[in-house]
Amino acid sequence: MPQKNINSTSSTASSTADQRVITYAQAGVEGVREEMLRNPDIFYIGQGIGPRGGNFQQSRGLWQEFGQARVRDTPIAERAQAGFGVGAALAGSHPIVDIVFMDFTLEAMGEIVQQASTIHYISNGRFKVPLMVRAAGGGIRSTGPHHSHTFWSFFAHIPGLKVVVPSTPYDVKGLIKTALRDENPIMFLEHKGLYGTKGHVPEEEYLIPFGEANVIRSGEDVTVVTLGKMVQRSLDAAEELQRNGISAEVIDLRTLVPLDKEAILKSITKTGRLVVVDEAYASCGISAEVAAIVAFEAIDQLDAPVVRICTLPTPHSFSPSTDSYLVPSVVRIVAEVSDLMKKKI
Amino acid sequence: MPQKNINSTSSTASSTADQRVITYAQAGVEGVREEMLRNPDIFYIGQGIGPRGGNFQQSRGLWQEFGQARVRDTPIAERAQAGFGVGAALAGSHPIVDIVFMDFTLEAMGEIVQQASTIHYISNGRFKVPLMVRAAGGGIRSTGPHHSHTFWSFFAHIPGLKVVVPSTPYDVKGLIKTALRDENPIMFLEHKGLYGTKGHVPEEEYLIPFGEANVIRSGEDVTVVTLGKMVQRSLDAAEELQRNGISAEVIDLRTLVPLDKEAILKSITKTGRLVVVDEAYASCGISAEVAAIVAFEAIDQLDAPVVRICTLPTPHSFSPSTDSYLVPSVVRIVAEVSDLMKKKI
Amino acid sequence: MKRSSTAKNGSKLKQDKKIVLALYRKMVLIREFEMKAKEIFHSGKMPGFIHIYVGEEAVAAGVCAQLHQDDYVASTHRGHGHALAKGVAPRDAMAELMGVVTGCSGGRGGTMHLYDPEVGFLGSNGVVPPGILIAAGAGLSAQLRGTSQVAVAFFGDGGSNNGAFHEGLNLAAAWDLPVVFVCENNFYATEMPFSETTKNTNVASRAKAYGIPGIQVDGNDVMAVYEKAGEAIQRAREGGGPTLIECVTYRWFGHHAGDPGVSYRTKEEVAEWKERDPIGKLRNDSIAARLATETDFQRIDEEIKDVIEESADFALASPLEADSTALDHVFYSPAE
Amino acid sequence: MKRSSTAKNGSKLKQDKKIVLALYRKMVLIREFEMKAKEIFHSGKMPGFIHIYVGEEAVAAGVCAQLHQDDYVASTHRGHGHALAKGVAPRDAMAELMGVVTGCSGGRGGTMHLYDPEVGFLGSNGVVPPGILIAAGAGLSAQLRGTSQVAVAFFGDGGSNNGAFHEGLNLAAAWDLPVVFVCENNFYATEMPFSETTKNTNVASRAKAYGIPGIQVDGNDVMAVYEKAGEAIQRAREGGGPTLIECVTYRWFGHHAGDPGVSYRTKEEVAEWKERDPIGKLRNDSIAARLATETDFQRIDEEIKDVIEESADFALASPLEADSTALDHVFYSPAE
Ligand SMILES: Cc1ncc(C[n+]2csc(CCOP(=O)(O)OP(=O)(O)O)c2C)c(N)n1
Ligand SMILES: Cc1ncc(C[n+]2csc(CCOP(=O)(O)OP(=O)(O)O)c2C)c(N)n1
Ligand SMILES: [Mg+2]
Ligand SMILES: [Mg+2]
Repeated sequence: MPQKNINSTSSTASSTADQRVITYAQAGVEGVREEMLRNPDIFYIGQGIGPRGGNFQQSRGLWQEFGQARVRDTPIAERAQAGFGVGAALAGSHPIVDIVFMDFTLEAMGEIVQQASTIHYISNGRFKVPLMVRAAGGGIRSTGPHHSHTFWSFFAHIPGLKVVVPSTPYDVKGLIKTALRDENPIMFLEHKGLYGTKGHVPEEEYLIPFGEANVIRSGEDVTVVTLGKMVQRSLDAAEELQRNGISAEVIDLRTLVPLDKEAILKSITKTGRLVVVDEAYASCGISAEVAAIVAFEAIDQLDAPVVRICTLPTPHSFSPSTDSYLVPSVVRIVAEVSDLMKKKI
Repeated sequence: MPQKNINSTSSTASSTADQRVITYAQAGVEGVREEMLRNPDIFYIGQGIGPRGGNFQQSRGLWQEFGQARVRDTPIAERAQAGFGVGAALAGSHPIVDIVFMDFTLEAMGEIVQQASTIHYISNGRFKVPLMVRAAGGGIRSTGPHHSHTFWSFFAHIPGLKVVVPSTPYDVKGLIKTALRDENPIMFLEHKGLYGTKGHVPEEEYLIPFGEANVIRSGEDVTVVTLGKMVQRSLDAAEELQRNGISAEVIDLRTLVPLDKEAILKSITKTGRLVVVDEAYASCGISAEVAAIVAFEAIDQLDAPVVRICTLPTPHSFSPSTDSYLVPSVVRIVAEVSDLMKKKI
Repeated sequence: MKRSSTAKNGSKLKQDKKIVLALYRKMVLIREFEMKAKEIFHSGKMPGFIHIYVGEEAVAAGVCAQLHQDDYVASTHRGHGHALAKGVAPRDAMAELMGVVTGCSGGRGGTMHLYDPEVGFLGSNGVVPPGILIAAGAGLSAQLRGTSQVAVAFFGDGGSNNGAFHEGLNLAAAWDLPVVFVCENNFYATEMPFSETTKNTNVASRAKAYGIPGIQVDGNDVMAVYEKAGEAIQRAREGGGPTLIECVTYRWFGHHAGDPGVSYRTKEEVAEWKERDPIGKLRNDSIAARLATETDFQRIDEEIKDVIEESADFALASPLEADSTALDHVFYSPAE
Repeated sequence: MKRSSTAKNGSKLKQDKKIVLALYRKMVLIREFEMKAKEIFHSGKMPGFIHIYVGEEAVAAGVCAQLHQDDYVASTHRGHGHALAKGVAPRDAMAELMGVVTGCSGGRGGTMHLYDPEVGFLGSNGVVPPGILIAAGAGLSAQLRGTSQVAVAFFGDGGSNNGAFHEGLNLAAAWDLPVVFVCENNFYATEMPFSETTKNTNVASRAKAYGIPGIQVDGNDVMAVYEKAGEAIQRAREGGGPTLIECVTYRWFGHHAGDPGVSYRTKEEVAEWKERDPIGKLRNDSIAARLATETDFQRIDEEIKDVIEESADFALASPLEADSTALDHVFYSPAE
């Protein structure tokens, strides 16, 4: 799999010779750090995010800089982490709760869905819940059945949660800063397989607004809507398709809630074809949601069936062969898009 | 809201003068009872399902008949309930774990998703997990923010779980018996608002296979795919629409996994129009999944956009006014379907 | 099964009249509020399912009398008493039970979701028992902000068997958070006897597992609750970390207003506990000790009756939320 | 911070040679298996992230030697030792670590998901600590089926702070299930010292909260573990309900094979614990007590070397799963 720098094709960050290049993990640290400096109410809790700097270096140096009070390791108690986060948010703090592995958000599901997402609404706006839950999903190197999940659709199903899925260092920083100025519960869902990837991140401060998808590659024949780690695979597939004379527009959703419907619809109007590439499962996934939106809002613009390319419906396998067979690959994306180009309605 | 007997229009139960009529709750008890008599490995645990017979009478008399060993009240410990269920299933028993309120399946999400759904696959078929998780969703009489959820799409997102959502007493009994002979993890998701509804349930034994939707009303102009409590509302809407000259076919999904795609596609081929009515939220819901399937498999059969009629995206409100405004009503279904009939592509 | 309080801590406080009358007022307020809510519920006018606190008033009143307005309370499904004790206005609470716009949560929360930021009431709760975690989180916030605020979590015996109890108490202890965990042990979770859901029915003894003080107190003796809560709250305020207080008490009525509460409890048991009425006890004890007179108490009774009548009238006269605002406040935006 | 075992229960067992050698064999098997796995991992040929059990062998070996083949074990992410001790064949386990089709889970589970129904091994686990619940559920099944099977849950100090610990122990106690809960207290959960995540680092003492026996044992003294586990398993088998056993021990290497395990632990601490090698201890003690000879032990060492070499060759020579079967076994069907 070619590991190219996504930002080189990003519409938001132009490529220059002397641009600063850092990792996805570092970009997150920078964003959190700047916001912690700016807002004393922000604190950070999670397993291993203290002295160790996070399983994925996603909090590196924060404990050293901000100290034990504002950056705290927790026991293996995800419910407590999330519940404490809700309580602290209600009391006027702005917690970051790092669950580290998205898989283990399951343990805190009650606190996230029943408490965090509802309180602003059911208190009739009297309380707010400024809480960022951070967690990384996806498989890397046989992380296997319990450490490879991508549950973003769970959170996108629930009103009252904003859901962010950044794909590049540039986006991580801009989006995490926005998340920490947004006083709603935010699910900030990174990807384990991206933490080490590099890209341009300006020294100057910037924010990326929620609800603006990134048209990361423009094209004429087919719209590929994607997110997270699948963005790079979709771009790689697009290059390959280009060589076969198929021009694909690639849209990185960036935030699932709010969802940038307009960007998708605008693209469809041009291309008439929609493919959604998602590392999560298809059934009731965000891929289904995008398909359903288009089937409602722009069915008359479609010249072909809507195709979803997702992880095949089995538990995540440890087996290195099966594992890579199940998750969408560049080859599969190229093949399915090529097939689609032959279809008409 | 007219509360009619659904079975009168059911294709599976014909109406006769002397037919036996029982409630949805009783039908479940009968099904469980028959299977417990048949299979000594089945046992039943949950909060209040013992002497009390269940919050909704869904286990009435079982404790009295089968005794304290096989029918056990648990503490308020949903994780333990589900985890014990998984362990017992691995050891050769066939547990029924009643979470009572579907909302509280959130507390057991880790055990359901990470353990129950995966073990058969990741043990390469060496273990099986014959476990039925029972839980009732939906709002009734201002059950409010924490007791009204319908999370079926969460479970339908996860490979390895079968998901059942019965809408009538007849279906409850036939499906729960099938569930208890199926040695996979099953999410058996009833509706609180249906437990008291009545319908014909034959004395003779019958099973309803999974994956066969019920075309509960046949029509020519539009296909209404629905489930759970919304089945009756859709039927009521269909009657109203009929008076306005619109002939709606109503399909009760019955099981979300496996999903009866064929029934939906067959109907679309006839009607050319699809509406999905679901009490769950639209975003990443089963309504999105049905829309996405049709947008892929039968887009050329569609004469109009695919419409989803779902609970509006807010937390569940206690307020009796808002609560009934948010959930799809017969009036809303009639209005949206009527609108759709005016659209063409 | 006969259940009776085995709590050892009686009241040793030097009692003073002002405190006695304040505690009495709170308890009567809760009692009358609940009886009125029950009446409205049974008249068919109230939506939802209310969980009545009658019999347990001494716990909420005794604990909350030790709290400042900016301290925090996180509560349970049986939370009316906690809300009132913490200072939520009776009319705002009653209106909320009715689901009308004038309620403290605009009618959107209802009986199990009372909220009031102005008195630090972080919500009753439909789930058992995340209030434990929410209170601990508020305590963490106070610790971080360097205030001397304290947070109290109320929860039931049933809640003490749940994993959130373990995670919450363990972490609050590890971090020395200013939190007091108050278990209202009323012997039942719905119809399930506590003794059938655990082998150790002494909740206070579980505090050892977390290395914090655990004390059992007679939850029907408001002066005892007041005293012990005071010590724990003071310790928390001074950085001494959390305490677990088990208040042994009893609910007079069913689990919720629709449950007669008799099939799983004997008549004798219920009667015995009604004998031990916390309001009657304070009244009798105080008169015997010549701390207050019949007249003092009667005056309060009258006063409260008016408050409750006014609250009920207010609630019953208020409108439901309009459809046009039903989609507001899903997300907070600074413009609000 | 200096950490040392404060466990009081030494071995008082009348030792016999057959047992000594069997325990020694198991411990060496686990040790050599782990060292080989580590070697293969660092050669870059092994997928995933392995958690090495070296240093803690006495716990798995001592406990499982008291179990029958049809008894159950539910384990953790650090589960190789438990699997081997319960009887999973070394080649099946090594192949599973390699993710190849000949593995005990067909290569689909890997290091954290070893499964073997034939020896009652209900799985290692990628999640902390639902093995507690799974073992208890297996115990419930045994109780219901009227067998005399016992289930054992292994879990770490880290796991003991999780809500599943509380719910699992409480309910297993309430139902008198035939389960033994074995906490491997190795002082750290990843790099987090246990003492920073709880105020009560004596895990055994938490048993009181559930009304069951709790004992602490030197987890590096296999005879002590064997003896205490034997008592608990016997009690469970006879209907006496669960026991919590805390085995105080230490992992020699990092949390997983990629973690050097040094930044959060002093060299001295690691060295001290290596001194207290459970294998060396059994060997020395037994020779001193004239229960066995150098030759006995050497013979076993040789034997195990061969087993491990053979296992590694087998694993390294086996193929990965073919794409064509990747969708099999999502659901069970009776045709299988
Ligand atoms: C997680 C969860 N499981 C189940 C319920 C249903 N439920 C509501 S109240 C209750 C009993 C609570 O008992 P206890 O904690 O003792 O409080 P009490 O009602 O006695 O005041 C139960 C089981 C719930 N609300 N939340
Ligand atoms: C629910 C959950 N949260 C976090 C993790 C990540 N994790 C894996 S092992 C581990 C530490 C476990 O420590 P302990 O229980 O003491 O076992 P040890 O590794 O010391 O054997 C953690 C935090 C996990 N697997 N599951
Ligand atoms: Mg109770
Ligand atoms: Mg450990």
